[in-house]
Amino acid sequence: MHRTGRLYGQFETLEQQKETAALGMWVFLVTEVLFFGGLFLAYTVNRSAFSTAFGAGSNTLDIKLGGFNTVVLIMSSLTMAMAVWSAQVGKKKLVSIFLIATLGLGTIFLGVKVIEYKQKFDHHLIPGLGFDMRYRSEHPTATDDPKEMAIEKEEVEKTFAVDPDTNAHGQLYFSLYFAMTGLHALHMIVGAGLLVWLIKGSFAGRFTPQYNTPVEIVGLYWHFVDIVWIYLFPLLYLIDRHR
Amino acid sequence: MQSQLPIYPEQASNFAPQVDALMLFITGICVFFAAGVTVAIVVFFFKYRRKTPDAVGITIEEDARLEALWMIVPLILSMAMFGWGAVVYVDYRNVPRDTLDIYVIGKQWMWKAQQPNGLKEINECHVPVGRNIRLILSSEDVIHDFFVPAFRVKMDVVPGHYNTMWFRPTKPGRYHFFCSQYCGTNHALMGGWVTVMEPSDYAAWLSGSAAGNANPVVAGEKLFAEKACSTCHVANGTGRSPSLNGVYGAQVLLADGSIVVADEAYIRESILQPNAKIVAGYQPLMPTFQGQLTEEQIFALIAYIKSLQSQPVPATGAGIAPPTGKR
Amino acid sequence: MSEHIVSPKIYLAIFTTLMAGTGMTVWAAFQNFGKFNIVIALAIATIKATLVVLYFMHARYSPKRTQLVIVCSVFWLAIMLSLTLADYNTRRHEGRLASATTCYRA
Amino acid sequence: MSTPPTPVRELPHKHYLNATYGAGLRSWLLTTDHKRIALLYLASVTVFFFIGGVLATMIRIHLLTPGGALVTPETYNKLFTMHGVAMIFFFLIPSIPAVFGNFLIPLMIGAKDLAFPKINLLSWYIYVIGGCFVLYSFGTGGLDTGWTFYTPLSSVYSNSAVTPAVLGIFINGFSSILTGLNFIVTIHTMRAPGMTWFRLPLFVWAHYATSLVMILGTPVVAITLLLAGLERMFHLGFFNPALGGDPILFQHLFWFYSHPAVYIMILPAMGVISEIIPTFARKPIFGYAFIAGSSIAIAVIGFLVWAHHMFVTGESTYAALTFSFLSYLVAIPSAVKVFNWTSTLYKGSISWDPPMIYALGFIGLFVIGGLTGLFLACLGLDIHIHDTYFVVAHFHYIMVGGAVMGYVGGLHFWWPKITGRLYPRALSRFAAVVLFIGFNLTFFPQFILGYLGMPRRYHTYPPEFQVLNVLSTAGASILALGYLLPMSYLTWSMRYGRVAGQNPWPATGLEWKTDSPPLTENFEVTPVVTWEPYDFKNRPDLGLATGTPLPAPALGDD
Ligand code: HEA
Ligand code: HEA
Ligand code: HEC
Ligand code: CUA
Ligand SMILES: [Cu+2]
Repeated sequence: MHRTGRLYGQFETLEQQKETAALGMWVFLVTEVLFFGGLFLAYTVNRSAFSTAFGAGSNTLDIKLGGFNTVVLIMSSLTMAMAVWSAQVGKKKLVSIFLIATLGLGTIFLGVKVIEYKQKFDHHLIPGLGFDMRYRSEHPTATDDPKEMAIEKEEVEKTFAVDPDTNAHGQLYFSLYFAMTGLHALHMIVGAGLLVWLIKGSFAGRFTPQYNTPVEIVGLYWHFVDIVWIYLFPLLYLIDRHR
Repeated sequence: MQSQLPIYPEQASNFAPQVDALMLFITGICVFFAAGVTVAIVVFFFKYRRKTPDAVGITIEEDARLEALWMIVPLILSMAMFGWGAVVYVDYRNVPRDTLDIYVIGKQWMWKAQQPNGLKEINECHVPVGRNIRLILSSEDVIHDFFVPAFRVKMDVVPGHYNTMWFRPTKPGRYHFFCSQYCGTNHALMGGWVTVMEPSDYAAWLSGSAAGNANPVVAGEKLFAEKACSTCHVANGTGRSPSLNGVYGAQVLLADGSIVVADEAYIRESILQPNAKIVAGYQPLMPTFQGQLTEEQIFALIAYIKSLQSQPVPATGAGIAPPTGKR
Repeated sequence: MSEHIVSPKIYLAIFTTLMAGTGMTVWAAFQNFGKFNIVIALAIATIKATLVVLYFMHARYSPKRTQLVIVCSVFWLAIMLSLTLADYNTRRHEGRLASATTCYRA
Repeated sequence: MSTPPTPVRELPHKHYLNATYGAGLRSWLLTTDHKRIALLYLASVTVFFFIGGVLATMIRIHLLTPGGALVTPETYNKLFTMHGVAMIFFFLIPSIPAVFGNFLIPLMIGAKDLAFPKINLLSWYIYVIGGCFVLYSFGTGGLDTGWTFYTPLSSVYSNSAVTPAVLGIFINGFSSILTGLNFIVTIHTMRAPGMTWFRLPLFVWAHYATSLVMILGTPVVAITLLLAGLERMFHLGFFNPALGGDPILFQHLFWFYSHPAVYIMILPAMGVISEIIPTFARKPIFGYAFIAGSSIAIAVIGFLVWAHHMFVTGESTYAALTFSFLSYLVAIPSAVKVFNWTSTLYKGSISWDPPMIYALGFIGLFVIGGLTGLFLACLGLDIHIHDTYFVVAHFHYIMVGGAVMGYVGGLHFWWPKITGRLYPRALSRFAAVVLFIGFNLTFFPQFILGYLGMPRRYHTYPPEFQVLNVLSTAGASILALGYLLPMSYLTWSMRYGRVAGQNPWPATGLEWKTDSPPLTENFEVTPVVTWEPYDFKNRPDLGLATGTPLPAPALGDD
């Protein structure tokens, strides 16, 4: 199909093209909802069966890092929304700035995720790889506060008393943790790629009040990824924190 | 065994006539519709065959009443099929009170059955005619399925779950049973025979096949002492632990206010994960026995707890568990 | 399709609300509401998600068709979760050895 | 009695097969033309049909004797698993949507292409990549889990090449998702002027409903199989009871997709039939709105019945009651379609052209298949017939007798449009009859087998079942002939067939108002639709005897 300027050949008008693209992205997001939905179902069923072990697993996560990432991601959503706005009102420079900001925040998020994964690795909390819920409290490092570790040890032992299979069930928790956050991170990486492509376009000044569909479409995607995290954060990090 | 081309298998349980009747009923409805549609198509096909190459059919206005008719009539008939099917199914899923319990374990690719007196069989299962039989199914590896065509019953055997099925054999004989859930290489070989015997023959068979000390109630009693259950669970119910006398089949009030029926699965859970459900009025003191008991030992403990009815336990000689009347 | 331009003021307001919501989630997680901890967490998350959809994603100003698409996605998710859980929750605790009604206490 | 004699014609000078990009291999592999992509799909699904068919033939030969005549148990298990996987995921699910849907939807709604042509091509590549994974798994050790991949068998116990197969199906899922997405968006935004929702051909309605299922269901099976694959690779425990997981959860997730997926297979075939019947009865289809609505109803209610595959897994009794009840509800819209098709024949002007024979064969076999679904949905009865040959017969009646018959019928109907040429009439009618007879002989005995208690997926069976098995195998060889015939004469006709002209039947759809084969841009000028669907009377352009015009459009514009 031939392309005339910004209008692809299968369309009659730019407006039709824009509408189509937006609808396409929304429909795609529907599939994403159900894609993650399968994971959420697996999570729900297992959590209700093994709430103790899930609580214990959740308590090993670093709430500060998780909370920080939540803030970062919501901020990136704001900058993304602002990028769309800048394109709509024709502030070409701002488009680039906001897009770069979004990309930066996204990268920070991923960086923090790497730190967290590394921690889990150090604590023997990777399912299938010598997984041991007790490892952390039994092998404190020099940097750990001994008081905290004592509390942690007590808590872990309590969990084992209630559910002797804590290792198996905690492994389930971490399998889900890695599946969910991993899939989420994968979406972030794809999103980052799209942002790079947009930033290039914005340097070329392609996005104007008349033509800003790509920014808007990628924006939809980015916000969706944000929404997933909005759910993941309490579901994964905040189980049984009141202990 | 059977005539050349039978269309239904032998009827040898209480469910068989019900299922066959259901089958006939649904077949009747379906033949009615299938025949109606086919006849109409064939008749129209010949009758309205195109007469000239440029002929056009006669337009018929659509008719909402007609559409409604052919939605409502099938709907009503569907509900009849659903209703009848539901009755049979609910009957099948709700086990009656006085069953003779046989434990069945499926593993790749064989069946192990254990009679109430502990007698073990492989790929065979003996049952008395006329008694309600309950099979309690568990799997050691993948999903299997216990299927007896002559009884028209089947139930999946799912690892990690306890499934039960029941039937009342009505005709002595030997009937094939199959594994009906695909379970790997020798799935097709994972079958055997159910032998239905007169009750007297059955009792004779049981006692003849020296079961002796394999009686699970006896074994369970021993375990109950060995594993120190008896230190906490004393018969008169004093102390910090509930008496287990008569608990089987009774309704238990839990600390969170809900009520459960104490059946095998509940007792099993109480042993393996005692704190999953706490009996109202008691503290979660009981330690877990997860990993300390084999499946067979758990069966034995359950069998023993089942035998702890308030009335004296009937002679275990015949090996038939006492009817539990409290469900 | 004359597009609606949402002003940065609204964006900022939404952002602030989202931040407040995050704070609230964390705060609520450290309180003991018994069974309701999870309910509260999910309720806050849902409010946050709704705000993102409505404003950041412009769903509020989108054509009906788009709104229908969104509703469908939630609806189907609900079907999947509710009918499956309907099975789990109506089993006589034979389900899994530690059944779905187990509640955690420590 | 037959189509009006057509004068000797020539193919149009310029069409999608030769123009614009040329005809080299490159031009095909890089094409974004929906018609060419449809043909790419046609070629690739045929490959999988062949593979599946050969495996089916081996299954049937093996089952000639009770002890098994051909292969070892391991191999037999691989045969039916690979047969099921190839046929379902790589043949039947993509068949009608990706071939005819792709080819026809833009033509039928008067668009130049689908909304996202590049994504369309991408979906084909994804399909091919997924297919390669699966072929790789077939080649290296095969696959023996059953097409349902039940855990923990598939995730722990099976020794075969499960991982690549699961990944292949996971990847292939995205092909399906993208196709569905493309269709939905296209149908919403790309319709030609005058093409209102209620003027859409029923084929398009059916594909709209199918696409709904594709986008809403496929992601779930994708993630499920991914989890099962991860479980296998990294020894995780999502569905493995030994590690605390739950095999029943896998079944819920799997069937949440795989039941609706059966409607991905049958709805498009129903769409094909809804085109063929009015065309060859030469009258408007009876109950247009009801047929269109029932497609949507099937797609929606179809999502509410999945656990009827799990009646004997120990599912809660309440859930079983609910799912059985809903299964009966989903039968009603199918009934509506069958009755409307039948009524359309009444007082028609019925030609005995090959597509019509296939279509009527479809109705007959689909009705039997569908009605036996009612046996299975019946709780009390399913206890007995679950996982027996009764189920095998049920789904082959619907999928082979129904969906494949519809697919082959569609091939016969649109072949002239796709290739510009006609195929031998008498031979193709003969083939339809052979198919019908062979089919019934193959699968009817299996109903009886099932009720007698022969479980499925058995490489060996008690001798009392032999007679029926032999009958079934005999039927299968006739059936194979029934497929070989069309394959050969359709191929033959691509070169030697009579030139068809724009509208050989004639039919009313927009796709028939352009050249055969069509231009790359489909239409010289964007068409404007002023007529109602399937209206033969107010269409002087069709060259038929005209009757009195309809009083008013039966269905208003929206
Ligand atoms: C294209 C594929 C397709 C289609 C369309 C259907 C359609 C239906 N299916 Fe089928 N089914 C399969 C493919 C399909 N199925 C497959 C592959 C399996 C096995 C999977 C496996 O385990 O490997 C299966 C298994 C299966 C089971 C599980 C069996 C078991 O394992 O125990 C059940 C149970 O309810 C069922 C029911 C139905 C019903 C009620 C319909 C309905 O939609 C049918 C509706 C149609 C009609 C009813 C006919 C037309 C109506 C009339 C002529 C009017 C009269 C009507 C009434 C009186 C209501 N099917
Ligand atoms: C679209 C789906 C589809 C199609 C079209 C078919 C087509 C056929 N199927 Fe299959 N079948 C399934 C889907 C399908 N099947 C599924 C999902 C299962 C369940 C798998 C499982 O349990 O996991 C199954 C299982 C299954 C079984 C049960 C196995 C078992 O449980 O042990 C049997 C047994 O008879 C069978 C037979 C056939 C036959 C004879 C055909 C015939 O219609 C095929 C005819 C086609 C050809 C023969 C190909 C065309 C001709 C040639 C390529 C020429 C070369 C051939 C010769 C020279 C003979 N199928
Ligand atoms: C340290 C004391 C202790 C020991 C030892 C002990 N139990 Fe218990 N058991 C309890 C307490 C306390 C409860 C009630 C609270 C609860 O439900 O967990 C209980 C509850 C039960 C119940 C549920 C009773 C009901 O009324 O519903 C069963 C069944 C049971 N125990 C079986 C056993 C078996 C079998 C053993 C030995 C293998 C055993 N117990 C060992 C203390 C103990
Ligand atoms: Cu065990 Cu099949
Ligand atoms: Cu189904």
